[in-house]
Amino acid sequence: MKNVATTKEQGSKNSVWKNIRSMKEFSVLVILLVLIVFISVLSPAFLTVTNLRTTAIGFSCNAIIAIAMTLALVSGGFDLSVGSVLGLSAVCVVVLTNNGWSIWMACIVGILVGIFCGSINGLLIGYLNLNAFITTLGMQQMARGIVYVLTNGGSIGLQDAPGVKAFRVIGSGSVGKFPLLFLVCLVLVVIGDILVRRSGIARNVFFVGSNEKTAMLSGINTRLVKTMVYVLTGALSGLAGVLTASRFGTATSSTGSGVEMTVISAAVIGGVSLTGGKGTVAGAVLGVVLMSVISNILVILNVSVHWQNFITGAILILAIIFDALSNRKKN
Amino acid sequence: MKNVATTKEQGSKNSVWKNIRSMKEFSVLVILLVLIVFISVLSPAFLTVTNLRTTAIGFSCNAIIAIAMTLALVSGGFDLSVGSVLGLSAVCVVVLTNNGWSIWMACIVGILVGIFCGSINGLLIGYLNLNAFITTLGMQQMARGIVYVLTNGGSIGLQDAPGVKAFRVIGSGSVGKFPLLFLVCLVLVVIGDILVRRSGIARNVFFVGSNEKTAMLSGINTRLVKTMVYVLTGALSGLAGVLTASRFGTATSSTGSGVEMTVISAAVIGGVSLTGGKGTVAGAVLGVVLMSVISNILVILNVSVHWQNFITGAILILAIIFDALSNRKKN
Amino acid sequence: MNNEVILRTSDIKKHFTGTYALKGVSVELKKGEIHALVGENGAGKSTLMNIISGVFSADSGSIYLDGTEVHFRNPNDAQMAGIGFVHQELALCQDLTVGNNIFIGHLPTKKSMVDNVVLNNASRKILDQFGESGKNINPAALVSTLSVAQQQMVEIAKALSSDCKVLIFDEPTSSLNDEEAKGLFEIIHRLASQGIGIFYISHKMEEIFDICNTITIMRDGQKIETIQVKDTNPEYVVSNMVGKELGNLYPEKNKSRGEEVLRVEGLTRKPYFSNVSFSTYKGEILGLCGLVGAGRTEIARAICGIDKRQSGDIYLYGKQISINNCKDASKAGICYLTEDRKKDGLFLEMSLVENIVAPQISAFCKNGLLSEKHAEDITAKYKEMLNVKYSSTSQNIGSLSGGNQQKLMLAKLLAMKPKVLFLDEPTRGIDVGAKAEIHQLLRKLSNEGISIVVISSEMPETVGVCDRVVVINVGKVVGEIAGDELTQNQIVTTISEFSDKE
Amino acid sequence: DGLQLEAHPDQTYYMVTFLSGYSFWTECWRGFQDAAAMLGVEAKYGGTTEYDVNSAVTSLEQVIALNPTGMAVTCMDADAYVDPINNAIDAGIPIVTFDSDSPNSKRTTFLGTSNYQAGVTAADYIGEKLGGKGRVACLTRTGQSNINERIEGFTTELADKYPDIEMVQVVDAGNDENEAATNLSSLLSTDSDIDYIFAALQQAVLGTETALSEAGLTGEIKVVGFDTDKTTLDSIKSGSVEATLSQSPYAEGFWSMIYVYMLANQDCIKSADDWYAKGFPSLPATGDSGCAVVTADNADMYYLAE
Ligand SMILES: Nc1ncnc2c1ncn2[C@@H]1O[C@H](COP(=O)(O)OP(=O)(O)OP(=O)(O)O)[C@@H](O)[C@H]1O
Ligand SMILES: Nc1ncnc2c1ncn2[C@@H]1O[C@H](COP(=O)(O)OP(=O)(O)OP(=O)(O)O)[C@@H](O)[C@H]1O
Ligand SMILES: [Mg+2]
Ligand SMILES: [Mg+2]
Repeated sequence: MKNVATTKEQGSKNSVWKNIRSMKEFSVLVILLVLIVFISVLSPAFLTVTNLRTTAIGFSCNAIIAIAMTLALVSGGFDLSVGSVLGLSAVCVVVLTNNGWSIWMACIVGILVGIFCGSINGLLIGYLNLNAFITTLGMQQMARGIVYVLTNGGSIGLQDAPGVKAFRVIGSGSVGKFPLLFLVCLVLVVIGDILVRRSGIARNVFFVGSNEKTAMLSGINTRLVKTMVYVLTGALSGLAGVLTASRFGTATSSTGSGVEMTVISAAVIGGVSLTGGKGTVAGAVLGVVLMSVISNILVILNVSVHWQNFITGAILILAIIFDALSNRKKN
Repeated sequence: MKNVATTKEQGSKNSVWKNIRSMKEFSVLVILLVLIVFISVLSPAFLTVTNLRTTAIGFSCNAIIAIAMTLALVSGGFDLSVGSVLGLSAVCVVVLTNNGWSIWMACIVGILVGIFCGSINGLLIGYLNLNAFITTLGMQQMARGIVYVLTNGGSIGLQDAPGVKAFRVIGSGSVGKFPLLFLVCLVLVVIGDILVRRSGIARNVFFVGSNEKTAMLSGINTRLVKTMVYVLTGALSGLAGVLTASRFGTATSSTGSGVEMTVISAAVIGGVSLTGGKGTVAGAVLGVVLMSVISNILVILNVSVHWQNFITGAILILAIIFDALSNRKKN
Repeated sequence: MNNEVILRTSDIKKHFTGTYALKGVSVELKKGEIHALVGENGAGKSTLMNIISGVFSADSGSIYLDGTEVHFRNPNDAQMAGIGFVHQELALCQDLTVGNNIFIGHLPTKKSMVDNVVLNNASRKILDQFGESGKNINPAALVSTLSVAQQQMVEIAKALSSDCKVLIFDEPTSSLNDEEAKGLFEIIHRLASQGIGIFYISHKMEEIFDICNTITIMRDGQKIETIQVKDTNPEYVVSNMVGKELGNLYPEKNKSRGEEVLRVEGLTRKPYFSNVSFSTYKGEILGLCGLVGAGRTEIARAICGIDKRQSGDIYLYGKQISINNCKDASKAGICYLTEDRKKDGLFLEMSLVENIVAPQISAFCKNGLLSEKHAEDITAKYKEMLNVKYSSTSQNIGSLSGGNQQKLMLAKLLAMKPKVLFLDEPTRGIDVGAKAEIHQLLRKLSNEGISIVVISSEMPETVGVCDRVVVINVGKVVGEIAGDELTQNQIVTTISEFSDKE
Repeated sequence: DGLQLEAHPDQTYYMVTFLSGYSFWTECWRGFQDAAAMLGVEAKYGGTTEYDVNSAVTSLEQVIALNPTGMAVTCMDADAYVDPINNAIDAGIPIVTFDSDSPNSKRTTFLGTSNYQAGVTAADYIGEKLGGKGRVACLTRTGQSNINERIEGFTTELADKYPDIEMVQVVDAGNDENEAATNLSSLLSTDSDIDYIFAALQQAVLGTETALSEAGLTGEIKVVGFDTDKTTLDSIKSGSVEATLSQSPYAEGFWSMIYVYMLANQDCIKSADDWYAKGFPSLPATGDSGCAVVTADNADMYYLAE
């Protein structure tokens, strides 16, 4: 106790720095900053408005999904279906609009489709206690299957209709120099981060992920909590699908494929625990940003496409080695 | 205690049946048998020698990898790099042979490459305590990257050289009606199953997966155990790569991609726990067989390719629902 | 205390596969009563409480709360009805802070955001009731950084954080030292005086006779009788609970000792302890004693290679040995019985046999394959020796009663045929009868040449079992007491003398 | 006097693809590089190895942000590429599309053959070989739209022009040759009375050959593949594959470079003053690189020069 008191008495400057250092997001932030400095020195192309804009647009949908994925991971599960559900939602928006639905109704349906897929995942995982890996993998295949059926394996463009122009502004418009899509993502991430850090409901997810039995014995409705987590991943994937449709004005059979792996690994890099109970939205989103800055750097440095996978993989591993070493020092 | 005595006195027939029913593999076996009966009734094409032969050849490499994946999952981790390592090993065999190495030396190098990749995974996960998901994902990307570099994105055929004919017999020859590849797989699976069930060394993997701290306090070298698990997945992936090269006589940039997901989900369907501590090789391999029978059925029934994903996903989910319900009844 | 009954169970029955845990139990709890439940390990005490609090559902029988029959479908229902439960096994959410754990299920919120200030202040208030050791717990600290004793206090604080009519304590003091326990007793008395009915499960007779009004004795899933404390004495209770007269609780001490077995010199691991030196001898049981947080656990763990030490030499039979990890230690024959069986003592989801063979799997292997017969034989042998109660060797160890788990953990170590045994809280959660048996066993092992080091928070046990104790305070050896001088008083004096000098 | 080309070492041209890393692009890239060397400018290759519109468009836009002199782009999705291409052109970066087009964008020229047309060519080849009567199957990769278009062209042409040819089944080629071989084997064990198999992507050719050889049907069932990967050409020469389709990747790359160079250095073309700004037609809007059928007769010529 004495030690604690002494530390508190030390200058507040010091303690702010300590606070930052002790943050789970610290090491990914360091890596990110180092990479940014590195690439800015090597090439003036990185710190240009266009480059930052496109990079930001590129990671926005992933970041939105990362908010919900954080909770899924914190609850001790994960959701492999986010990419396909995103695709399915985008396809629904396009197909319905082309069939004469109002574009805004179609958007709502897109999000509802996400919620529907998420609910099935959630009920199976929460109430039937099924394995999250297989359940969401199954949902991934099913959602992707419906996308194939609807698109016939190809792609469908959004036909012009009243409201379509306005709708497309969401995905491709700007406010000043800021892409609208990025602003939407930013708002959601900030709200998500605060809610996950502070809200009572989100705290229950932490309890469930940390020790499900205890949470149950303490009167938390663990099944409902688990179900709601997947409803949320579904809902945000649905939203991301709507935004994707708005950005590209088309839905393809592959829209969203691979998103789940990008988001999960980004979240883990950002300090979210795969075994549950630990993590922040900020960390997961920083992970998403880190991954997209890495691919940006590969493009800017014109690294041979054949080497890109190798380098991405190596950086992934280096990132967690650094994280492990910096944590070890802290303890 | 009296109760126990009474049960033992009951007819042995009954107890054999009980034993089978209590097996972890029971429900996947039931599903498999139901599917086989179903398809045999619908189409005479299923129970033909050619169909069984080709299906068996098709799952052999996956089954070999499933042996090691079982241990990786039991240890509480998993290995996402198996598919790329398989590909890398196949490419190495072909490239080295084309560059004048003896085909058999090339095979040994292929397996060594697998062991090398596995050792890196193992050391990082076992000794640096890195997250298995990210580490093996990183290795997946790195190995695939090297495959791209070596194949230039295309494929490389095995040129004729002394021994190549003999080598190709392994992957394409038969003993009686049995494909050699399948026999190799069968022998490995049987040995693997017995060793994982009964050997002392494998038991340590179960201890580590069940409670790593307790295992450490019990004097088990948990780091070594974890490392060796990944060395084994690497080695068997390497072997699978050699067998693939032998079967196709060519290595392509996509050889082995997607294998990790197939094998992991097969293992989980076969009762291997994703949180560690539980599982059998027989279960995992039955899972692999189940998955390949499903795709076989889809082709035999001429299901539209656009519906195949949907149906596979639905069957995955139904399989674990059935598993959950049958386990619930047992308890 | 008035005579109003708050909770009544009637003919509760419960069976698990292979065993009947409860064969029809009826008990009554009155307002303001502190009602002890005693019985051997596996008698069904926890099961009964789990049924009352909605964790399990009974096969038959009924529960009446305030005179009306209740059906709890889950723990939440019971909590809503005002039943609080401090579980026997520590079960906290390790990744969250103390405050969050205390208020789990009913976090204070402001506009649906968790109010950390209120949370921490309220937690502070509850923890402060435990006296000095409670004050040392920071509500904002992660539970994973707490010691076992501190976690137990948090576990209790959890139950105190909500208003209840009935509070159940299932062995709440198994990890607490006397001072902390005293804090708890004050709390319990205060709660009782507010009219709350309390069920209190413990294997420590002194405690029960100190604080309880009523005792219900259980054996083999049945209630033997309920009596008032003022009408009975510990001997009577113990003999009724065991079903036979119990002899001496502690065995004869050894007058002479043999050669030196283990010697540690200058062992240091800052900030936990520094420059610790002592020896153990054949045929002697050594005690390490001190207040909570004295660093005894840490010393034992460092010797057994679990934690890295900064300096210090270890000699076995006069020869220096190098111990860098658990494997080195267990190879040399130095074994450690952990104080936290759930976290690092057992493989809860594995069978009894597997738990027993874990530390020395190769000894049970023939040609690299596990010989199941051999393993089962050994398990059966220790079942006999330690009188473990279970229904089948393939049962998950997690489904055994707490005391039986503790016995099996000991069996696991004994199967390793150790030379030196460090036993950290060896009889935690073990019933009186079995405790006496274990004490006898320790003496027998010691006579057979195993040198034994006991770390126990129960002063009477330390004094009763050990031939000699090394007194530790704030990570330093401050004295050694042996022979007739070994009394509780002398230990306390040694500790306080040292503290005064500081 | 004739036109004199000056070297512009400061000019950088990008070729950008999706699913980069496949051998088809390697051949395009050869052509692109050769033309760049001839013109004395620098050539770079960019793109992503993933098959996802978002990653593809993001990496395309990131290349655009580098402000290259000109770009040759192959479009993963026609509609999704409209905005990025238009934005680049508005920012003064000339773009030609190759192999896969985005016709609604402001791109000046498209060089290539539609995948649909390639499917039609395959159908015509097989249809003629079979004399309009027989049974065929094909392999696709679900979810990859360029391959889906080939299958569409193939099946439509067969149905229209060769009504007596039965389309037995479309089989998924999966992720790698093992899955392709397994799935095709499943078909062969139900129905091996097939005359031709059209493996509509390079990655399925190997699996097809192996499945046939394992079923002992090599030569009995003929194979038409796609792309001129070295191993496919080898197989044509050894007889296990009868023919393959070439979309002339080298030509696509080469002429893309030439076209985009012309757009970036507009005064090379003297058709009209300021022709580009005024919209005077000086470059063809499309250039058909053709789709050739490669057989044992002409396979030698398709090997990439070392
Ligand atoms: N979940 C379970 N599955 C199977 N058997 C169980 C389970 N829980 C308890 N039992 C059995 O029920 C009996 C009573 O156990 P219980 O935990 O109530 O004992 P207890 O009186 O609390 O003992 P202790 O003093 O050791 O804690 C024991 O034989 C135990 O093995
Ligand atoms: N995991 C941990 N993290 C931080 N501090 C710890 C941890 N475990 C123990 N401590 C602290 O280290 C000191 C020594 O604890 P230790 O458990 O060795 O005490 P002990 O003498 O064994 O007491 P007990 O009677 O509780 O077993 C105490 O101050 C304790 O709070
Ligand atoms: Mg109990
Ligand atoms: Mg201790």
